Amino acid sequence: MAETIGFYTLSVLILGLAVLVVTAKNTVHSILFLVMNFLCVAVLYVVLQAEFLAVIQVLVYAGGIVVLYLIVVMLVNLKGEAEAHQDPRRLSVIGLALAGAVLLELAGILVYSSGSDAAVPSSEAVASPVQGNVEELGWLLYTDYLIPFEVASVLLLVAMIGAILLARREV
Amino acid sequence: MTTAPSPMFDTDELVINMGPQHPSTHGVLRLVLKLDGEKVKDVDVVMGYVHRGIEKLSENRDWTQIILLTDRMDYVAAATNNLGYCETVEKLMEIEVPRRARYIRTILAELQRIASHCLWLGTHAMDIGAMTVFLYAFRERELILDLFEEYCGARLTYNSMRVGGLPLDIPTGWDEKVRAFCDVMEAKVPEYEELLTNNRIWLERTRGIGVISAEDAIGLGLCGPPLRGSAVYRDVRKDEPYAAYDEFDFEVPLGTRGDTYDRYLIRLEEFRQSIRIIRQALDGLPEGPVMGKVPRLLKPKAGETYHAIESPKGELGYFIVSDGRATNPYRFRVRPPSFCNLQGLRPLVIGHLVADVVALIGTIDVVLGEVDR
Amino acid sequence: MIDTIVIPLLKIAVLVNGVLVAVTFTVLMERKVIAWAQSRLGPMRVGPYGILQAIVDPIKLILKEDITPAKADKWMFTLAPILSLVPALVVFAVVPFGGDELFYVTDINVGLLFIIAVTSIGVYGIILAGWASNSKYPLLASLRASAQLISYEIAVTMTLVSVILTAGTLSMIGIVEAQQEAGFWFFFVQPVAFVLVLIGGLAETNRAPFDMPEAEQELTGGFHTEYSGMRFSMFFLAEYANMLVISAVVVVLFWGGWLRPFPNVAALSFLDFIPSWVWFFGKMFGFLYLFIWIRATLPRYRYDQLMRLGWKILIPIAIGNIVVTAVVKVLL
Amino acid sequence: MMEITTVHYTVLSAALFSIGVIGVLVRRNIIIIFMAIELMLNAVNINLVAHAHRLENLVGEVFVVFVIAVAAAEAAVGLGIILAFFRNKETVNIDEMNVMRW
Repeated sequence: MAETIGFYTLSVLILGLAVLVVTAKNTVHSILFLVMNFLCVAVLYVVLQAEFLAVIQVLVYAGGIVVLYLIVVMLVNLKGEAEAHQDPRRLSVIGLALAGAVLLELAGILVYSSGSDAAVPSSEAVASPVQGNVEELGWLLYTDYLIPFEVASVLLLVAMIGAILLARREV
Repeated sequence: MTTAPSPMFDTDELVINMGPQHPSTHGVLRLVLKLDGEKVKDVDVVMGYVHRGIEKLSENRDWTQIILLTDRMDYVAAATNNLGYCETVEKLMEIEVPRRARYIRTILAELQRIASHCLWLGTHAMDIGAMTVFLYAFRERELILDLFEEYCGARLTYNSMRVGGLPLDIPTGWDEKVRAFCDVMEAKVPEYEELLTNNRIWLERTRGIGVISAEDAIGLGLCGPPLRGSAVYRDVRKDEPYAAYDEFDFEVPLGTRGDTYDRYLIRLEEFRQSIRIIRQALDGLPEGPVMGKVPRLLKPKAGETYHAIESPKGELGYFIVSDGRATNPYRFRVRPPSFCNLQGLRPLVIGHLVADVVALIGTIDVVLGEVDR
Repeated sequence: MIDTIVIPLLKIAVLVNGVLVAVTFTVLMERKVIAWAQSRLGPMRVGPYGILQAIVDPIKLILKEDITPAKADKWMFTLAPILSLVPALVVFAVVPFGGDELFYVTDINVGLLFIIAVTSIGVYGIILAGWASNSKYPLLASLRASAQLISYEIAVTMTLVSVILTAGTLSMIGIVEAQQEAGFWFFFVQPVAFVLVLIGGLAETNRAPFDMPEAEQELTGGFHTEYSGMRFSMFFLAEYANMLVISAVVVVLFWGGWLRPFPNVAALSFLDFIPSWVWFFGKMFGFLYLFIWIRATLPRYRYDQLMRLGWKILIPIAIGNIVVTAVVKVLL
Repeated sequence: MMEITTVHYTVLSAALFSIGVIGVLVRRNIIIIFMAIELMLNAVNINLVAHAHRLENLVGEVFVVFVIAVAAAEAAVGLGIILAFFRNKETVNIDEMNVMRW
């Protein structure tokens, strides 16, 4: 029962905040809603027993990435309405319709798939020599997924260098 | 290509009004800083917020009344202002000042220099964030104010000299107290140095900040420690001795690089030199009157004169014209060292960061009462 | 029911109140210690030796008029101090003040990461305060603050990795227990990390010599220039609560938390009569004193020098420290 | 009320994803569009974590770690581009970003 109430509360919060992110007039308000959204998602992760991810969500998303957005918004120093100019070729109605179509499609897939596999397939037990969420995750990252992990770190390095080059004042 | 109006956004330049009410502009100086990020691209120095018209007022006061107006110029070094004015009038009227009076004047001027530098050191360190030095320096300044209070009854605006000499002889035992103060001060200067001179953060904040070459310093008309920091040997006490300075032995510290750190070292060395001068003056203090032969009604002959002394801030000069008929000056003009040094602020500040601006205001040591008069 | 809801709630209530009271007394302690360092007396009028000043100060702040600038963004302006205070208080949930279960609210298996994550939220309070004030000095200060906090967060987090490697756990209690098993405080094996965390902690709490975001002499108070009354006092509380957090974290990570010195040397067991929480608070007090002492002594860094220190000195040392720790750990 | 199953999480994820899609398609402020993309990434993450929970297999969570890393990289480079663009054209309106070089 508690889980049900918790889930619905969180869902309402997450979706409501997401709508606010997309609709807010002021970019800074939008960013703040995004942070709250991420915090709610982190709580959702805790419910799903992924504590490590919850903390990473807060640390990287809320504490890192979104701060970057905030700094950029302050540097860019928007004065007027950023959306003053509209490309005449842009058709927002069609955009909305497309988004609706995406939602329908996802719902369709969902209904289709939830009918087919009602039974949870028993997971092949991963032979993990360690206990606990964090430890197992670490084990997986450093054994089976070592190469993707290294690739991700190289990606981050490249992104860092790229960002520095892009943001440099005089090229 | 773009159809949107361009002034939709701010340009990169940020204009900030630093002052007139800002904790570290040392009074009511106003700086209009044009910033690029944190870097200062240009600065307008705006002053005049405490302009009281002292020069014009003086043209309607008699010669003795002007002394207490001079107190209000550099209000942290009032005795030096008195000294400069009295000596100018004495030069104009060709009055001989007794030797004892000249000695005591020297002691007062040097005590005043220490007091002024204490205030400078405290606020300068405070601007850079070292707040303990501020209270240490004020603790010693308090001792000097006590000495002045005992001598003339006032703690800030002393009105301590008269044309032709001094209003009072020193109180009994005062010279011993000054001697004791010298001992205290000598012990305290290393205390300041311990907190700052070799402090890494202090070095990083002051070394190479606000460098000015000797030519530029002369060109801008800088004087006092900012000029000597750029290795220009100029000290009115040595070049054109006044009071009793020609009878004492002291050195004029010079900088080498012309940066904020050098100016800091110079002022610290001046603490020691001032103590040295005071000790010599106390040792050789002659007996005799403290007031020369001066007519009841001061009424100089028609003429004009300029006389400069070395105030703690730099060369303080008075230019006085007398028409020979009235009991007040026909024209009274001050060359204030703070004002001239403030000229140097703009070239010093451009290219530095906002945080350096406060350090640079501190390093040129301006008193706004003297800048605006 | 009692075990899962009532007792934790009680603990939280006691903890929050305790932290707030501790903060007011930390402010008093700071005023007193700095005063003594500067040959002054500090507050002396309220109560014996000014002790009651700790109570009078908050009352004064609360009773003051609370001003919202006309051009400020009202919601953000109100939200910013809350955003900066709440994370500072939440962090205490995982700090073990003593060995017994009575002395901590919860023990989660990612305790240390939790602390890092939650403190990283605190930066929003500062950035939004500067932005919402709609004033130039606060805006400059908040830009400084955000850059400073982000870069020092990286340095501190990287340093903590080497401590986690040494301890082999992320749980705060686990870290202290690891020190008990090892028989020595981690300060003795990770002195470099200790110094880095201390410097980074000073920078993250905006304490001197890294108090650029609120430099009175440059930015007239920085991000809280436009604040007054209750909302200002929340920033104030947050700053000192963060100071307590950093001291507590340093004590847990490097100084054995609630353990006595050399916890497995039997010759020192006569020290065991001192309860564990006394050890903890004693060590915390020592670090608070150190922070205050540093503030009274050192001038302020300049913003670019601070960034250079963070990126070019602290982060490389932290990475080197991780490598050395990992190598030693594998070799042993 | 019924018990919360993975389907619920999937629906939540789909809804969140759609909101993100709407944001990308409708808004013209590029920073908001970036944030909408972050929303979509989060929707995917919720899905992954929910299924990892159901299957009791941590591989899903490993994927989330990678998604977060990619999101960080994307934010850094993307915001760098926005800054560079803003410096040259003084706009964050995506409808005006219609050139590949300037």
